[in-house]
Amino acid sequence: MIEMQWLILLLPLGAAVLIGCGLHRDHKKAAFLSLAAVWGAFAISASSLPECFAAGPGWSITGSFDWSPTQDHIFTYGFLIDGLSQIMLLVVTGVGGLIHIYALGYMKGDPGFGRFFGFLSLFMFSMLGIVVADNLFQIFIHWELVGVSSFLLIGYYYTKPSANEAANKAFLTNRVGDFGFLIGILMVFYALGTADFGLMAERVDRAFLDTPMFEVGGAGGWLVSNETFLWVAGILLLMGVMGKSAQFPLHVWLPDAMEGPTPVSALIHAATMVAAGVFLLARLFFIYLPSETALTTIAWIGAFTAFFAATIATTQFDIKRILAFSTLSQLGYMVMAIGLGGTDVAMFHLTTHAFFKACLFLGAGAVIHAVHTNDIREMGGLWKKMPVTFWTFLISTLALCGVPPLSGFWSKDGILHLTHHPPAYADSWMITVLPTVTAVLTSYYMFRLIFMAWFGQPRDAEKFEHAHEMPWTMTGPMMVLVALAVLAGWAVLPAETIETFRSITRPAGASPFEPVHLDLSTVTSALGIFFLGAGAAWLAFGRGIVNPDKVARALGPVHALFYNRWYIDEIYDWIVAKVQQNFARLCDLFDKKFLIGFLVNGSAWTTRAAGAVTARYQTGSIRTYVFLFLAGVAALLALNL
Amino acid sequence: MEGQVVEGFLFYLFGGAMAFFTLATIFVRTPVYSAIFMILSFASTAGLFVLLDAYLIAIVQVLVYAGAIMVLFLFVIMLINLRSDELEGLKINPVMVLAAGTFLGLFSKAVADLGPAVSSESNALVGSPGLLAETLFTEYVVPFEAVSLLLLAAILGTVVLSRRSGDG
Amino acid sequence: MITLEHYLYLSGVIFTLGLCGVMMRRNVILVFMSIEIMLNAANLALVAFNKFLVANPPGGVSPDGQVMVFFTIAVAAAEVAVALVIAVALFRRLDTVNVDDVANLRW
Amino acid sequence: MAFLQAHILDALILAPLAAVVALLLIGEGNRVAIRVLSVATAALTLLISIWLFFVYDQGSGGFQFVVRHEWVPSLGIAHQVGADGITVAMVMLTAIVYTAGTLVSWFVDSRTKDFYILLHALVAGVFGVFVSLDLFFFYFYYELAVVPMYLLIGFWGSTNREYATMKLTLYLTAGAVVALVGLLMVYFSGLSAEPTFDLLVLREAAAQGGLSSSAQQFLFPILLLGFATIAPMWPLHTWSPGGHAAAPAAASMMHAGVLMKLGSYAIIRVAMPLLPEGAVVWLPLVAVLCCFNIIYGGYVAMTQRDMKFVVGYSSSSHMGYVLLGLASLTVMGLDGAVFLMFAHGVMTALAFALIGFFYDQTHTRELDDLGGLMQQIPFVGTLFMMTAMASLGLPGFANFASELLVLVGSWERYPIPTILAIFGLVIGATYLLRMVKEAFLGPRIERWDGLRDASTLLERAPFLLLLGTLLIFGIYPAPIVRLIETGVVPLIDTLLAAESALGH
Amino acid sequence: MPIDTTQLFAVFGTEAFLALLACAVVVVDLLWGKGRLTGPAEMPRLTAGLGLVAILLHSLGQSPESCAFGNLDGFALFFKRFFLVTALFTLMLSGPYENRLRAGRGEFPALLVFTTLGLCLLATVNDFVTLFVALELVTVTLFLLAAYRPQLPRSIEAGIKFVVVGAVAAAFLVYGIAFVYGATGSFDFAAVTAAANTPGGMSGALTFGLLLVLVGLCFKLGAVPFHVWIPDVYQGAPTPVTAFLSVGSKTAGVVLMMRLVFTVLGPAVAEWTGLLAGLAGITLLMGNLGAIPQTDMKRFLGYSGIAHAGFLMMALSVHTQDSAVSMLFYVVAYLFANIAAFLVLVVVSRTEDNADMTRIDGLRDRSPFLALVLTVSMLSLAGVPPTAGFFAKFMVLRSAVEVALVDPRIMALVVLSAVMIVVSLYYYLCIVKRIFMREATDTGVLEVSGWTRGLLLLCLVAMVVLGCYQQPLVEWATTGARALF
Repeated sequence: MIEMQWLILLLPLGAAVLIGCGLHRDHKKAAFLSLAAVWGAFAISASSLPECFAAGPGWSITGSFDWSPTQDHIFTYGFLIDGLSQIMLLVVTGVGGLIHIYALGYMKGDPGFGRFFGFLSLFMFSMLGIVVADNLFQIFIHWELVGVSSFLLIGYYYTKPSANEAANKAFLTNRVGDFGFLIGILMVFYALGTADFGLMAERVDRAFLDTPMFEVGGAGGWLVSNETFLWVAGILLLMGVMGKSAQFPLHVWLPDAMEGPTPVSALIHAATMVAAGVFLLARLFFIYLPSETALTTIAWIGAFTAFFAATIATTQFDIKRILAFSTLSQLGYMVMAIGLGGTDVAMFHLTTHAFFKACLFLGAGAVIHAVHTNDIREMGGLWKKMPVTFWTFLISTLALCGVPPLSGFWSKDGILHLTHHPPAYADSWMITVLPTVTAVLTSYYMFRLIFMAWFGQPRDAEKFEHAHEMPWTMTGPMMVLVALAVLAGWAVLPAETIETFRSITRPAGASPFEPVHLDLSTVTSALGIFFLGAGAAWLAFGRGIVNPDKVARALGPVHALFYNRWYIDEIYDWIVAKVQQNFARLCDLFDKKFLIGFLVNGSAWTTRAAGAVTARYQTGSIRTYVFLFLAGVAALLALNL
Repeated sequence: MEGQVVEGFLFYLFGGAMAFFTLATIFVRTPVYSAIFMILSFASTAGLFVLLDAYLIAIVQVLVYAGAIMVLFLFVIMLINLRSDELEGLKINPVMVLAAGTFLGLFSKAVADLGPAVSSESNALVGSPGLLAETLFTEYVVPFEAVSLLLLAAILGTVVLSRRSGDG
Repeated sequence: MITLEHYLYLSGVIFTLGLCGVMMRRNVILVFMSIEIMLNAANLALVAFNKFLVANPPGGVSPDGQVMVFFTIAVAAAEVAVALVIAVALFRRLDTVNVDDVANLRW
Repeated sequence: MAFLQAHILDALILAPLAAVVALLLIGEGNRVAIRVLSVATAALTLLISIWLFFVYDQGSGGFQFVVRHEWVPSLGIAHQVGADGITVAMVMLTAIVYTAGTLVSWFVDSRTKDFYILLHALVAGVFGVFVSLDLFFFYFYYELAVVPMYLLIGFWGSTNREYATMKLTLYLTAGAVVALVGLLMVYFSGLSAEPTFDLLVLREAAAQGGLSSSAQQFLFPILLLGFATIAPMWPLHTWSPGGHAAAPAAASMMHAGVLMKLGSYAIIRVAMPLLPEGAVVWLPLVAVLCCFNIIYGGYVAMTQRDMKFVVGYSSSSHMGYVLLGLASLTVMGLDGAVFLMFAHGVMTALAFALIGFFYDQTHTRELDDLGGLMQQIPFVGTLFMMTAMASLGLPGFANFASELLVLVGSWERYPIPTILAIFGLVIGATYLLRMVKEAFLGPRIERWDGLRDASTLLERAPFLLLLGTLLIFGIYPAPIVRLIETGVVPLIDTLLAAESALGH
Repeated sequence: MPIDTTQLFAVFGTEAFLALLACAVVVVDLLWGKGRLTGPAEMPRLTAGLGLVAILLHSLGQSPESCAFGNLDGFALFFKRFFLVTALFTLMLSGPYENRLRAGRGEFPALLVFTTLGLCLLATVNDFVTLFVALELVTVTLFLLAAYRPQLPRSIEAGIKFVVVGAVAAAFLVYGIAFVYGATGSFDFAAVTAAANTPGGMSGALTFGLLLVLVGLCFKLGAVPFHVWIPDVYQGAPTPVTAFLSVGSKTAGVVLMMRLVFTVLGPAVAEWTGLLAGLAGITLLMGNLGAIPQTDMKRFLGYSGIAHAGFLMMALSVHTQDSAVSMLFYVVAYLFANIAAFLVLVVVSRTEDNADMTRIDGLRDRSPFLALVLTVSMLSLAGVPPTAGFFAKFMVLRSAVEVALVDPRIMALVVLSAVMIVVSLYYYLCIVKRIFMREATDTGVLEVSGWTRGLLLLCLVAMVVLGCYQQPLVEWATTGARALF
């Protein structure tokens, strides 16, 4: 029997193919197809939700076929819908569906409207493939596909050089991540002899714990201890995560990715694709579980990314970039949470973050749509013009800042709670302090944004005049999302549902962590953090009591560091433009001058020259000829007599 | 014993003459003199042939070679009527001399190892025209015919080439 | 005693002299004459060899070498005729018999 | 019908040859007839190859459709053809590229007749190499395929064509001659009781113990050198980018798409089965050199400004993966190598076809001159972008499926080369995306406003044929992988036996 | 010694007929050619052609026969037919050319027949006297033919050079024969074989003599350094003569070399391997390199001929039966390719008899058929499938590799030849390049008569068919070569 769940993949794929094969010219049909596909996928995903919640951990639906069967290994393609992917499916299709609707309005009138929806469907297919993948290679396949969809969508405005640059950057950065990812996959695959998640999980203990030494790369490879092996493999797999989830140091593409249309930023670069890394970590948690070193590394990378991105966000002026850095920061939280063993919390934060961050992006998109600028310095006072957008934006911001009882509070405080009680292997004051500081910074930069963009005097009158509220196709999804952002917290959910959610999103072996309780101390600390950040923003941007420029000047190099994104892009640019390009030129030079110029053309030249010289012996003079003749005779005789 | 002395004397006489006239042929400036020296050289060779009991060959040598062929040469030399002064003389190139010397040296190596078919004793071969003719017309009839055709072809060809009415 | 070697060395010297003549004379007629000298040397060697052959067969030694000399002389005659006609043609056409002047076909 | 079925491989060679003869008889002015006949011939071979794909009995494997004609018995030469899974895959590749090539060349207006005659002759040679089971004819067809290229590039070519075509022809011939000497040494090596060129007999003999391992180790590098020239293995690659760049579209397609595969095919078909112990000893060298192909080729491609040069160097980079797969000595790696030969052939043919299409109008391929072409020629641009995606190993295209097999297959034996090969994917993405960006994306350039897109079915058909092939086998590679594996498994068994015999 | 004339005729029938034919042509020329009787000016040529055809047919009916004077074995028969075909082709080739001759039109075919007579005789010889005479018959008539247009300085120069170097070669040959005679006491090949293969029989004198004989034959074959005359004479001689030189004269060298190496030396040839391999190597090198800078087609083909002599020498140095077979195949392949090339040259050089390479520029546009034939001919010379030249080279290499596995000298030669194959492809392709990728400088109409077209077509078909279906020729060649051993 062919499982219905195949449709989750086939619907978006079919839509993408149909649109690609010509339907893109008919904008209405294309949009309809795309929407139908995503909501169809949502419906199918949702249909198994009750069963999933009812069955609890261990429940799954699977199906697969032989994709590339070789004697050594049969590569399969299939789906595995268990609790983890069930939740992820709903988030992806749900948020995705809403953003599709939003895009109807946002992209209205764009000449590439049909194409855009084709790309969106392609993306949905790719993303859902990651979610339902039942083996490592399949996940890698979709990993790549997601990368390319993201590339296409970022570079959607392909006449704009900056968009193309950003798209390439995103793709290449992801490729670098995938470089490690694939090596990691190969290591794990050969160590476990399978790529199937189920089998891998079964074999992981025996394979690693019972074998103290590993040969990487078969006989004649390197002999390493299982601890090292796991750490290396884990880090390599993590590189994939760093690429997709934009973790330091492969984060550079995400801010630039904001060149894409805003729905794309919301969908891919806030809610879904960037969460794929987190999802992957949760999926492969059993690999990391035996290796505390790997988990620690993950935790540190997450914590640092969270802090690092937040510092940058405090100095930016582009509304989407602020949100992008914010996304980075939040993804850092999730990754860190997984590093600390909290996959369930991470998944929860992933879900809630998808709601409010998507909503924020949609709001930002509405603003941009209205005032035709990304720069918050040119906005101001917009709340009057765009009330619906304003309120959804504000509530989402509050959720992001973790204000109780909004959903962000539950998920983020869950993570913060984790950092306050870290597992022994990652026990360090830094791991406690950094996320907390980050949370303060989050409130600060978000309210800096709020104050600058929505309140105060319009800085650009013309643009202000032009601003207007958005049509329902755009505001509708925002309202739905904000509702979800408000409601997704545990406050409104029954305890057993929470428990089920936690248990199904927690891989076997991971120990459960304490849920956040709505008690006084938690609320106080959450609010304290919020007010600290928001208050600072209010002082500087709401009331103007503190002149931010002066602060910036006072901070000098620190501000410059933040403002210039810690100069990471510059370093990369230097590596790419100088090191790599010069190496490439060197290769080219070697090819042209040595291989072609010297060896190939050189031998050709030598031959021709030898020919010319040879022919010169044919002097035309009879006496020479007779002499040569005689010389030949003499030589023959001398050699043989 | 006496015969040997005589033979030796005659060999050195004819041989010396042959070598001398050959040298003269090559080194003398005027072509006509060269031709005449060459006739003398050939005549000396004929003497050597006689010493070797090849009487018929000796006659042929004198008649055909020294007589006919060399006369042909002389004719041509006259015909062309060389402005000898500008043309003549040797262009002696040491490398060429060296090569020739090397050849001679290697030649002597060959002469030093003549193999079993010859001995230092001359055999009693008598160069009678009869024996020669018989051999020529039986054993060597094919090359004999071929040589006749060769001469015919040469005549034919020379006639064509010497025709004055050229084709431009 | 005069041995075969004597004749052979004489022949060799003459042959080499002929060679030198071919290489060193400018006049094409003289070049041809030098070639005749070489052939003459060969004839001498042939006749000498014939004379000094070991008389193996019961019927004595057949005059093969001398027969060969016949052919050589005949062929030389033909060759000379041809060579001279070409030389004459050369003289007619280019007004020279200097071999150094006929070096236009080269390289 | 039964006769035809039995001689189907002969028909495959004869079809283009018949086209050559027929074209010789058609008047030069009758262009329509020339074109139709050519396309029809190509389509016929395509049908034959598809038919082969379906009737080849994968269950029993081995060489099928074997037909033997005694040719020169005293020298042990027989015209013997046969196909295993690898052959069928390669024949399909050839037929597909051939069909696309004839279609693309529909618009060749100068000396149309000559062009098609040479193209058919070339293809006959290529088919011959793929189906020959006799070393003599293997070589015969190989040379036959090389030489028409000289004129194809020399007359209809572009950039620096006379230099490029001479270099290419001489280079390939040099490789071929080395291979010939090697083949003759194998022939005389005493592998078979009587010297014979019969590949089946020789393979059988090699499987039964074969030559001494020192003899194998002496002979293998000779064959390798010969065959690797056309593969082309670094540092013997320099003929290829220039040659591709100079060639007219159909010639580049055939050349990069098919001809280049002859080298690795020959290694698989001849060198490895006949000299398994030699292969085991020498393949590690290939594994090292192929890294240069991949990395170095990629970096050189990065500096190129001419699109065909980019694709050309990328081809030599990609052939590194094929060589890596060859060297891996695993079923998976070799599967991947053969599959990649197929996939890369189709992909690179598509790339050259597309470049050729707009080059005919722009007369430049310099990235500095181009830009924003997506606006004028969206169809070609989109397809080119997809081609680039295929080339950089995007899932969904056959290239990814095959490269994945290569990488997974070679990891166990050659971890460092595999890591470098994976890094090569990053490099590949860098230059391919840059090329797409600079040529097709970005602001509109008015100079190119007059460009015509591929709009008629005739114009689009070759592109779609090639792209469709890539997608079909990329999305569902199982059929072709199974097919290829029927040929690969016995070979790997032989090699592994040789390896254990060597005590490695 | 009584002569059995029947047997003599059985062996030398071809030569006898040729002699008669030569005389007949002269007579016909006297009657018709000089305008004394009205009739077509081609009468002598027609007579010669028909006669050659008849003799060829007669020779096809001959079977191996031998007598004291000569040895008409399979090998000789093969080459007699070969020479007759060559002569016939040359005669056809000279058709378009003859119109340019104002003098000697009738004698031209006659001389050609004389040369052929000498060539045929060469194939049969089994003693050094006949060898010398027959060789001189060939050489002297060719001297005449080379200088056949004395009004052209080129032709005279070719004649002079040919005569001087040829006569020197002849002198060396005679001198060598004299020493062979002195060392063995006989002119018979058999005596040499016996002497060379008895222990200690290879005396200094015999070696000296045989080496000088070899030099004389190398001169014919065009092996370096005895090739010096070839480029100049080829360039200067009238084109049909060059064609005949390149095929007939060279093959004369091949025939005699093969006789000398395979039959006369017998097993003793093993000592000569290095010598022959060395000659082959230097010939390959000089021939191929020298061809590169050429700008005159005929001179170019001269160098190409030297290069091919190198290949033949290589087969010779291998001296196995296989290599003998390959040489027979090689000369046939070479025949068709060269005749085709020269025929095209005759046509394109038109009235001026100028074979400068610019003449063939853009030939594709002037005459596709000629272009095709010349291209295939060049490819055949280069040894590219599907042409006869390819299989010829293949066979040579094949036979060489067998020995190379045990003899490093031959291995070195194989390596060199492999390199030279590539080099040769370069310069042949340069010709192809001119045909297809250059603009024509001469736009005159190329007249191709029916006969010419037919011959071209024949050569084309022969080149391709022999390249694809080699078995019949291989069989003939095997039969021919077997007679040597």
